[in-house]
Amino acid sequence: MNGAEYLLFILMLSVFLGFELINKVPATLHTPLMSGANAISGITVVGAVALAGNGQGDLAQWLGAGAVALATVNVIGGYLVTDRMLGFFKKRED
Amino acid sequence: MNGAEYLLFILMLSVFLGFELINKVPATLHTPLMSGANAISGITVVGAVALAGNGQGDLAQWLGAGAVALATVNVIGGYLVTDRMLGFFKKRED
Amino acid sequence: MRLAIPRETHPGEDRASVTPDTVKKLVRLGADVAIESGAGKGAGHSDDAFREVGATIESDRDALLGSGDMVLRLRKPELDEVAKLKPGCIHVSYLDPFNEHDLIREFAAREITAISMEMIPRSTRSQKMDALSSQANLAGYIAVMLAATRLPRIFPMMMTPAGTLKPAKVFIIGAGVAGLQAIATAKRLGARVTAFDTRPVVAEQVQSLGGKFLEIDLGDTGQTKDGYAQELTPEQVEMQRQAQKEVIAESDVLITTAQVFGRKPPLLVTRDMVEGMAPGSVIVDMAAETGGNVEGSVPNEVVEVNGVTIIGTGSLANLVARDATQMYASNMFNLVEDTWDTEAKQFVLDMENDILPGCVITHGGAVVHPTIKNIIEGAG
Amino acid sequence: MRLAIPRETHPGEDRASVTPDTVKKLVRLGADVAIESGAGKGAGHSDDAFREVGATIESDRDALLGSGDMVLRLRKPELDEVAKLKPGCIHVSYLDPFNEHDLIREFAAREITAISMEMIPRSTRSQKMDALSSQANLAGYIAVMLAATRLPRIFPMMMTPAGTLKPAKVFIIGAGVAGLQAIATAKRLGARVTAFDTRPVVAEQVQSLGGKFLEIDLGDTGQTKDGYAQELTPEQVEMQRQAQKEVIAESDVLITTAQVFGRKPPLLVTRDMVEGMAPGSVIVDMAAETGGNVEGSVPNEVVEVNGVTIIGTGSLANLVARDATQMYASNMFNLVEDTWDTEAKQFVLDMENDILPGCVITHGGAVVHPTIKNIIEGAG
Amino acid sequence: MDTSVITGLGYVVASGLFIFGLKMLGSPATARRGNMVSAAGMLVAIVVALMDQGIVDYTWIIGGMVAGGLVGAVAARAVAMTSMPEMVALFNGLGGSASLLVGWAALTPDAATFTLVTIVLSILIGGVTLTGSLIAYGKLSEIMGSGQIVFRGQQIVNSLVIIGIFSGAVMFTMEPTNPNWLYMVIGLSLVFGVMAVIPIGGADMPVVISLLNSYSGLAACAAGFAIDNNVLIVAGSLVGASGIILTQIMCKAMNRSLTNVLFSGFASVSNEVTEIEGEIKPINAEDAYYILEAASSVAIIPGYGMAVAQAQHVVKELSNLLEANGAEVVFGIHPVAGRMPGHMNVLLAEADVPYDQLLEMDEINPRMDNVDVAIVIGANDVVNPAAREVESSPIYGMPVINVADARTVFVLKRSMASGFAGIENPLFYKENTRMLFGDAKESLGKLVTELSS
Amino acid sequence: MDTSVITGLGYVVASGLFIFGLKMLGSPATARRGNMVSAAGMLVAIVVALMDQGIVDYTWIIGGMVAGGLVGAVAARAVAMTSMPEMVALFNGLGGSASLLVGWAALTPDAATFTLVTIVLSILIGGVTLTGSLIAYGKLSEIMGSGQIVFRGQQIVNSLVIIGIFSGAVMFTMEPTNPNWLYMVIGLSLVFGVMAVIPIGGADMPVVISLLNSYSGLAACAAGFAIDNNVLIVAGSLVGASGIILTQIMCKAMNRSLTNVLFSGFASVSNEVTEIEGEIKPINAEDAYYILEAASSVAIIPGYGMAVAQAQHVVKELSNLLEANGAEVVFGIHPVAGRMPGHMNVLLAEADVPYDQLLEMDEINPRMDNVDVAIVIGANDVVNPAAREVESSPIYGMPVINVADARTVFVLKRSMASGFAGIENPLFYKENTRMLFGDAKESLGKLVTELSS
Ligand SMILES: NC(=O)c1ccc[n+]([C@@H]2O[C@H](COP(=O)([O-])OP(=O)(O)OC[C@H]3O[C@@H](n4cnc5c(N)ncnc54)[C@H](OP(=O)(O)O)[C@@H]3O)[C@@H](O)[C@H]2O)c1
Ligand SMILES: NC(=O)c1ccc[n+]([C@@H]2O[C@H](COP(=O)([O-])OP(=O)(O)OC[C@H]3O[C@@H](n4cnc5c(N)ncnc54)[C@H](OP(=O)(O)O)[C@@H]3O)[C@@H](O)[C@H]2O)c1
Ligand SMILES: NC(=O)c1ccc[n+]([C@@H]2O[C@H](COP(=O)([O-])OP(=O)(O)OC[C@H]3O[C@@H](n4cnc5c(N)ncnc54)[C@H](O)[C@@H]3O)[C@@H](O)[C@H]2O)c1
Ligand SMILES: NC(=O)c1ccc[n+]([C@@H]2O[C@H](COP(=O)([O-])OP(=O)(O)OC[C@H]3O[C@@H](n4cnc5c(N)ncnc54)[C@H](O)[C@@H]3O)[C@@H](O)[C@H]2O)c1
Repeated sequence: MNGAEYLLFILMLSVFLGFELINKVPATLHTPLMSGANAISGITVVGAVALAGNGQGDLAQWLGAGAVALATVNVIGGYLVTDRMLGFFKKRED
Repeated sequence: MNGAEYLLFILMLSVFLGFELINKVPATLHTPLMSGANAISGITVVGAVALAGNGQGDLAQWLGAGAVALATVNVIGGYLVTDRMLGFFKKRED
Repeated sequence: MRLAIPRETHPGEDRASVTPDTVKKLVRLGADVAIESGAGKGAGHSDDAFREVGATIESDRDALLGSGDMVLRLRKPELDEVAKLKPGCIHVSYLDPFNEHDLIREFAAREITAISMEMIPRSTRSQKMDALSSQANLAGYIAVMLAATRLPRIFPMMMTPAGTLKPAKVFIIGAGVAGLQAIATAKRLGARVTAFDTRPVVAEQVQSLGGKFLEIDLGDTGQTKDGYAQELTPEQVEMQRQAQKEVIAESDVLITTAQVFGRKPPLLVTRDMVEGMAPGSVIVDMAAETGGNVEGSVPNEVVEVNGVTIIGTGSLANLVARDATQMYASNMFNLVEDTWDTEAKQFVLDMENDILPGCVITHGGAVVHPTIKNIIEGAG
Repeated sequence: MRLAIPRETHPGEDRASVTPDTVKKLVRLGADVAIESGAGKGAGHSDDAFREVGATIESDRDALLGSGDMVLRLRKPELDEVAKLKPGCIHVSYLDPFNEHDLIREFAAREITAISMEMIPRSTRSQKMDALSSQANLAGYIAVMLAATRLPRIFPMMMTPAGTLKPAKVFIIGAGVAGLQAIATAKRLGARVTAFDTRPVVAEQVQSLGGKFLEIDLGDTGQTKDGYAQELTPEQVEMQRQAQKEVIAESDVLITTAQVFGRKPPLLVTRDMVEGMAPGSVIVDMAAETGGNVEGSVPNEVVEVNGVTIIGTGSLANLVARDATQMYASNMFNLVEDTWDTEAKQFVLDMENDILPGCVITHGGAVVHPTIKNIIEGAG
Repeated sequence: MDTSVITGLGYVVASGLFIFGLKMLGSPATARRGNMVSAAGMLVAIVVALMDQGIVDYTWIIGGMVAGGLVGAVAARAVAMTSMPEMVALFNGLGGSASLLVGWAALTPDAATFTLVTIVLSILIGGVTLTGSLIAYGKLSEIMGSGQIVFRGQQIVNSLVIIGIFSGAVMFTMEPTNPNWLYMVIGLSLVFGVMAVIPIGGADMPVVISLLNSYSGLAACAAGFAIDNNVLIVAGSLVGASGIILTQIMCKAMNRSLTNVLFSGFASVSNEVTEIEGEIKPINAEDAYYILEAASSVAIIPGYGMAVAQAQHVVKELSNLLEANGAEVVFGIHPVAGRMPGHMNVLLAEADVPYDQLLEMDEINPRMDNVDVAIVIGANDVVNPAAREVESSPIYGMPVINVADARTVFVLKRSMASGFAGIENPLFYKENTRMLFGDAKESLGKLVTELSS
Repeated sequence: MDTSVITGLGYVVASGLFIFGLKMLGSPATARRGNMVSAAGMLVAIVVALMDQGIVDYTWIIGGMVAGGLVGAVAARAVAMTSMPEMVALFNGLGGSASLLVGWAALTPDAATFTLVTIVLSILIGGVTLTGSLIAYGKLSEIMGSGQIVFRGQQIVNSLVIIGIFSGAVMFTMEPTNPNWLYMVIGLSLVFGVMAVIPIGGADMPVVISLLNSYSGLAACAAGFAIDNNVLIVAGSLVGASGIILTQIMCKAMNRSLTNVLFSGFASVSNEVTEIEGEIKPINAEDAYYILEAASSVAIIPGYGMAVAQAQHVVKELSNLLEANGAEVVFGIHPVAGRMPGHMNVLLAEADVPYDQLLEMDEINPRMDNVDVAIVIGANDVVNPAAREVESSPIYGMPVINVADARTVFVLKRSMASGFAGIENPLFYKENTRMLFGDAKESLGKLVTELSS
């Protein structure tokens, strides 16, 4: 069994799990949930880091560095915006 | 990243998924569910098959053959018993 | 257009055909409303209250009757009062046209347009003017109150330190408007309610109020297009009696409301069935005035037969005169307003309309309602 | 032991102190039960029904009274009847011991043990013998029925094609046993119900039935250990009157049940408050017999003041005599059975018991109940 | 233990935190903490990634992070509450572009075919996400018009773009050394992102953003395959899967299908689909729940069918739950509803519906415009718009409760059968009407179950 | 495509089918189909496994399968409905033994440490599962006594066994070529399985079987690690996880904690824990739900508190849901419940509880023995056993509703406050009483939510 198949397994399990997790979320949480999930999709930063740090000064490193910057915007911005939304939400509840 | 870590990933995802799936099952289904899950645990047969068929006549093959037989009892018996239980269940419902 | 509202003169009648509220709305339509002094008294409305909303109060009854282009009242007029009406005017009230042939002829002779409130069609659109319904509804409620007051038991179940009181059993025959309201009211009070009606659609309606429907197979029954019951054959009536006998014997309260439109109500509860009930039981015969569903019931009187109290009701809605007046007055207003011409400030007798042709009995000197015409001509 | 049950002789009284059911149980306990002929008639029980369950029917009243070791009845006896009782016997009935001093003295003089049903303590255990509660409960129900029948309006809200009828407003003063049942019954019928009581614990009880409690701050009120209300000071009564005035004026129905145990009930509704109500409104004064909560109420009569109907009630439970009898008879049976000795087939007058000391008024030739003794001696 | 084991474990932990975080985000009580848990997962993942032995030079990494972090933080703080959705769109686009870049960077001359396929996918999806999100941002922030942009021949252009992408991708996997194929795929992906989003109206943008969000997850996932990184796959596919489901849910809440959202723009220009007016649209309890759940004003119109079903108690329960969910609930009582005067009153009083909540027809009709959902429970004649619209109708002129003025109408009945008056009801065919077929008590029971779980 | 890709995909598909199957098993409507889906997954997995290129000789495989299949089929068909639980135990034991054998067979002289650890785990867990299941089977089928078997020094023996297993395992991983360590682990695992189960009583066996079932999943999972097979890991860990959760749920339904189930046998012999009589045991709505859910006979005893909370409607709802769940529900009405005669009647009639469901005290008391759960809703004095037990009590001699005779009693009230009579209620301290504190309407609302989801 090779790596790709492991990854397929992981994909399948994640999809199932994603489905089970999101299945019943109240409407009020749709937007924050979307925003929170969006922040997670900035995970690309993890992949980009390795490329940006390869130290070879090649195209890959440049691309990687760009990717790090863009993905970081997504991560930081995403989590903060989500948190702000949920903060408002909290206040409305009270 | 090596194979073991993939497997760990798979383990973690499966555990989460198992949890989400079973979380709220009505009491009437506890026994059939247990029995059905038990049948799945006969999956060992899949591993045993490769060992039993290695054709080397060594200990591993003997052990494998035993495992095939035992696991098959578990699989076949497990699914059939579960089905019977659920059959009764169905009838009671009507 | 002048609307004249005379006082109801029938003894004991407390209802009226207007309330200050509806008069106000009539005045707003542009009508000139004249009311006989004291007309609202029984229902709790003083002359002043009417004056305040713009009506003129008239103490001379004859002058009032003679001046109205349209007369709104509740009870049918005395025969001699018809002559006092302004010729060509429109007269709205209960008329009992199936039986009051002389009165109808008199209306025709005087060229008065007589509208009979009994004949308002039973369509969804005309419900707002349907006084039979609005009054029957209140009657159904009050019938249960009368029974509850007379019964030496209480309606609801009670589990108390001094033992458990079983819920009273109430049986209702005829689940039209009054019957349904009686079912609802008795249920509310906690009684066990069973009902029967010949119209098959009613079973569901009874259950929709939490009552039990007594299934009796009478063969072909049915209803008219207006939702009234068809008359049963004598055999069917007998079948019905037998089937109800047992239920009646077990009941604490029996309320009968069975009517067949335009005919005498069926006699459904015979003397031996009354005697089969336990002493102390109560019967309310809501059909008593027109002939009675129960043998031995006397309209407007309470009689006792073998320990069983039989209340023969007259006009039950009169017992809740204030609410009954409010509803009847709304019915009147809705009728007037439906074809009112606001520009001309006039009621328009639109015989193309879906309601008026059904309830206008006489017009332009003739009996125009086909059924009534047949009956009166048949009766000679 | 012979239990004698005389017929109730009070005019109009339909209740009795036994039913065939309870007699059967008494016989099973080993009692010898003798019943005066016709005793059960008003409640619908024939002599035969009693005979069937093992009682002897006695037509000679004096013989019956003279032979009973224990006499069970409902109303207090006439003074001259006490002399006819077997000396040393036990007599159980309502006695009104706070007022009937002569009667009590007579009992003592004849060495009769008199048990007063009014004085059964209000403990959880004694509820099964508590006739005040069982009868008040039925009275509360029937009071609402009387009001509903008299009111020229209906109780429930109805949204109909002829307009919306608003729910009737019912105000209940005094939410003891009768008041609570009245609240429940009026609520069931769909009225808007408000209630007031001086005992603060009652607010929750009113709400537990879906009623609204009128909050009035009267300062220190409270209740006795038996759950009865304390008497208010004249200032407090005045405060209460003022605070209720407005609610009363807006109500369609007012039911008053305020009692203070052993005293005259407070006068809570004055003439001007009655006049403040709309004509057609109905008042039921359930305290009328002992003095009345409402100015102008007459016991057992219906009077009209300024268009307001005031029903001064006597013994309301009598209107549902059958159920009232069932409950009173259970109370009697439970009392007898509580200290009955099955071996000796005898009622044991156990004065160590938690109930009897509270309700035995005279015994062994003396007034033994401390409160009553004080009052009678005080009164000279 | 060598670092690779730590890395592996770290990624496992990070993924676990993401999963927990998402789960917690699903419930109002825990949502905010859920976001933090998820952020903690991200922190773990990044720290672990930084420990990677392959990294020899941190300059660019730190530079990129500081720059990106600053921009992100400032933007997130500065944005007004009302502009948050477009900000999310923008962030999402950047995430997509990062995946595009990573996929690109992962390209090595000796890559296996599988890797090449995943590289193409990450570039393609990342590209579409980037431009699609930018357009969505533009529409929402009103930098560009929010209308549907459609032009004749659009579909032909789109087809050409798709064919181009597909052939470019195939060629690239066969000839990975020729950069032109790569550029072609990148370029066309960017174009396709634009083309896909411009025909969609501004009101539907939240759904589009949610979908693009799902894509950016898939892009990360593809990038994960390309650089053989588990945590990207797990996190990416979680986001992908949850995004798709969220998109579905949002569509349902808007009462649209996803296809309808994505392609309605085309439909209107191609004129191929003619609006079939007067179609019956059944709905099931679950979908009805999503709409109800989002409603802040609900009117309940009971009729004879409620009485037949004896559904008064469960109606009351529904109203309680809706109120607990923050909605305002009123009952509209038509004077002739039921089969006797006051029929509804008796039943609703039995179920303890307070009198104040009952509105007469004349009171409720003027308010109907502001009602999110009108639930018609076993009523028919009394809500029949034919009384207003069809002059020939026997009930023409009778005032009825104008439920069709509400945003959405649910009609609960068992069949298409007519009511007492025996006439057809055009209400059932209106654009905003949904039929919830079945016995009213059962249907309501299902709604109650959905709402209370 | 080479077979390895097919194998991989096949396993992914099989795992997907397992997941679907388990999900469907969770709902009565789909359970039976779910079992078939899961069986289909197994078929796919086995077919794929048989295509493995490493297989050169099918003789033993086919022999083993035919033999095992026959035995399994015959046993499954022949077993009586009532004996199914022990049959499941038996099957489970065989599955565990298979994992033991596979782990053993996977042992190669050149195995890495990680592999060795997983081999030891699969042998250990498999062995415990085998003998544990056999004991459970023996107890349930009454081949051996079903009582708790405990002896002095048991804990010392257990400790020795555990230490033995642990040292054996460590030694084995260091010296894999010395078979004695392996034998030691195998032998001690088998012993440990026996030791772990014998002190548990027959009534608790279902929980034990569920736990062992979870173990057999973990054994399969460990075997999967040992032979590097994904489908074993996925399926095994699914079973492991779901088994653990199922075990928890079953414990709750039995009103026990897992530790209590597993170690209560020891406790009773060591005498260390003394039963504290008369302790208040609060319960929350969720746990109460699990008990209610399993009840087939429920008695509801309302009191004044139900009226105060105006909980009559939600009580009715609860009763409907319980009935829908197959339970028989009655109401026991004490004559003095509430604050006026017939107080409960008015309210329950309002909520439409049918008269036939209301039982008087004298009718319900004789039945109370057969009631699974008695729910006391805001009643106090009328269920006070002091009336029977405490001669000095002011209510001594008053008949009360004997709820304590029911298997479990829930008391719903807000606090420990006394009722009208102002006296303490020993009911609240009984062994089988659980206090569900809070406003009755709210508590019931939570139960209803749990039951309807
Ligand atoms: N209020 C009065 O005094 C009175 C008296 C007599 C007549 N009417 C007339 O009755 C009508 C009242 O109008 P309405 O809108 O209340 O009722 P309606 O027009 O009669 O319609 C009732 C609807 O309820 C549905 N239904 C019946 N049972 C159901 C169940 N178990 N679950 C779900 N749906 C059910 C039926 O459709 P399905 O069969 O498809 O389910 C039917 O279309 C008016 O025409 C009025 O004139 C009123
Ligand atoms: N039936 C009659 O005619 C009548 C008349 C007068 C007196 N009584 C007396 O009243 C008593 C009736 O017995 P019972 O068992 O019905 O009532 P009880 O003994 O008075 O007990 C009621 C219990 O309900 C609880 N409670 C109050 N509000 C609650 C809420 N919102 N939610 C949950 N629990 C609530 C209270 O405990 P928490 O405060 O801890 O919640 C209280 O302990 C008897 O003693 C009887 O003699 C009866
Ligand atoms: N369309 C409308 O809006 C509207 C308005 C009012 C009434 N209606 C319909 O008209 C029907 C009849 O109304 P009504 O109350 O004025 O009727 P009614 O007063 O003429 O009769 C009362 C009831 O007695 C029943 N009855 C007759 N013979 C009987 C027998 N032998 N045994 C038992 N029952 C017998 C009738 O079926 C009817 O239900 C209503 O139920 C309703 O469906 C319709
Ligand atoms: N323990 C038991 O089992 C038991 C049995 C029956 C009654 N009780 C208790 O006894 C209480 C009183 O019973 P009752 O109905 O026989 O009382 P009651 O007939 O003596 O008085 C009726 C009501 O009038 C109220 N009242 C007195 N003065 C008032 C005023 N000025 N304004 C308004 N209300 C006033 C009293 O508080 C009482 O509630 C009951 O509510 C109950 O709590 C207990």
